[in-house]
Amino acid sequence: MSIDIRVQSAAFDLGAEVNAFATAAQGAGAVVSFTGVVRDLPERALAHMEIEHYPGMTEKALSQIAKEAMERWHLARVLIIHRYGVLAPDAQIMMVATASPHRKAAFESADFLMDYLKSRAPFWKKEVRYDGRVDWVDAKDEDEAALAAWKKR
Amino acid sequence: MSIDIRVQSAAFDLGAEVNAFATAAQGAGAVVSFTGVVRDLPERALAHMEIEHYPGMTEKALSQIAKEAMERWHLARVLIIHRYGVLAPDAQIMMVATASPHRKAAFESADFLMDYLKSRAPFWKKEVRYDGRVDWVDAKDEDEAALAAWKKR
Amino acid sequence: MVEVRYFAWLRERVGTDRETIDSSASTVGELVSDLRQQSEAHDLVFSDLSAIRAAVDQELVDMDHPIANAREIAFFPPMTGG
Amino acid sequence: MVEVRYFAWLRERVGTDRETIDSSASTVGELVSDLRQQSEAHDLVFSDLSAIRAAVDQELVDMDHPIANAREIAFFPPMTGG
Repeated sequence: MSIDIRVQSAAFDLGAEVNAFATAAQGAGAVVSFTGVVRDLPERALAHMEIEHYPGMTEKALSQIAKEAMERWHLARVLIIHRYGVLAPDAQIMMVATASPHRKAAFESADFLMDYLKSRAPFWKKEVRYDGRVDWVDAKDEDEAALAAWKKR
Repeated sequence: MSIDIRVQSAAFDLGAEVNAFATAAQGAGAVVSFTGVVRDLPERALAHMEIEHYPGMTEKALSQIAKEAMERWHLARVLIIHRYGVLAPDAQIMMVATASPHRKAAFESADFLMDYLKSRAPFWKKEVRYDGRVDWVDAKDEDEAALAAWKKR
Repeated sequence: MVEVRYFAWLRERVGTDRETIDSSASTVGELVSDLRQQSEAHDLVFSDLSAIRAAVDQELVDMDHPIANAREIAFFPPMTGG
Repeated sequence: MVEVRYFAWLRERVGTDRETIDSSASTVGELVSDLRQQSEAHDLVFSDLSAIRAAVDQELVDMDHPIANAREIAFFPPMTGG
């Protein structure tokens, strides 16, 4: 299948995934990948991040987002990997990859997938600090705005 | 140095490069990569592609493009690898990678690097077919248009 | 009977990740009104609906969405994936 | 004396990748006029300047760019990298 969705607690090997994706997408010409990494807080205060998700709905939402991208652009292949559970600073949280005959389609669709999954896939991030403070990460207005921009196009 | 430019005839290992780049860019949060692959011609007619370049000027042009991206966006790191010489169908021609604290900056700057190097880095592609026909690849009007769009922003 | 699920800070503040409640609500919004009667914690959690998202059978929906024969209704804050 | 370099189909049609010519041209455009006198192949190659790009000392320039003390002037078609 040309859509590959994985929701997992385990780490993934970004390089191995990108290589496998590019190989599977042969003939596509343009391959774009995006990777999101856990950023530390100021003064190295972050002990870890916890990502909660909604099993079942997560996979459905990511599949819908990927299908929408494939309808909207001429794509050979889409990959989304998203982790949940406890993640340390610098851990890779997620990745998307797109392959297309056209570079603009590969870029735009990867950007689109990110905007959609940020605000429409059921994941919630919590920051746990060394000092014991715990904060749920707030959704950003700019993320909703980015999403709205795709609807206008 | 946070700008890494390589012009080479040898193949590169995309996955290993993406992994090394993401590791070196730790703290950046968002990593985008683009890879360009040699596409076959209809009816599997392409024997190989030949890429000619202008040694010296190529490295200068790519460095300038990377510096411009770093001035324009908040980037932690930029990588450009571009091959020259004989490349078979499905071979990876080049890659760019960008790392930023912000995902939009990582996407836009990678897109920008591609648009600039397509039309401003001294590479020329030639298609050699199995039937002996040889064609220099024509520059596309859309590539110049994509470049002009960045100047307007 | 309706199966209700909570995620993230809603789960923490309601104090459970799921509960089954007796409700004849016909929309998500009506169900919210019923839920607010359950406890002070429930009432507080649902006091600002702009901070709450709902899913019916794992599809994101608006508050006026019918719940008809839904198997599972979930409430959670705006998502923060990626 | 000016060192001139050619790339891609310009190189193939001129028949060499570099040559040194005696020219007192003060701009790239004037140098092109001198080059067109060199041979029929040269004349043909430079007949449509819209299809030609120029670099002076490895910097992309316009046809009216001065060549002053340039070490190397290159001509080539629009680039097709990436």
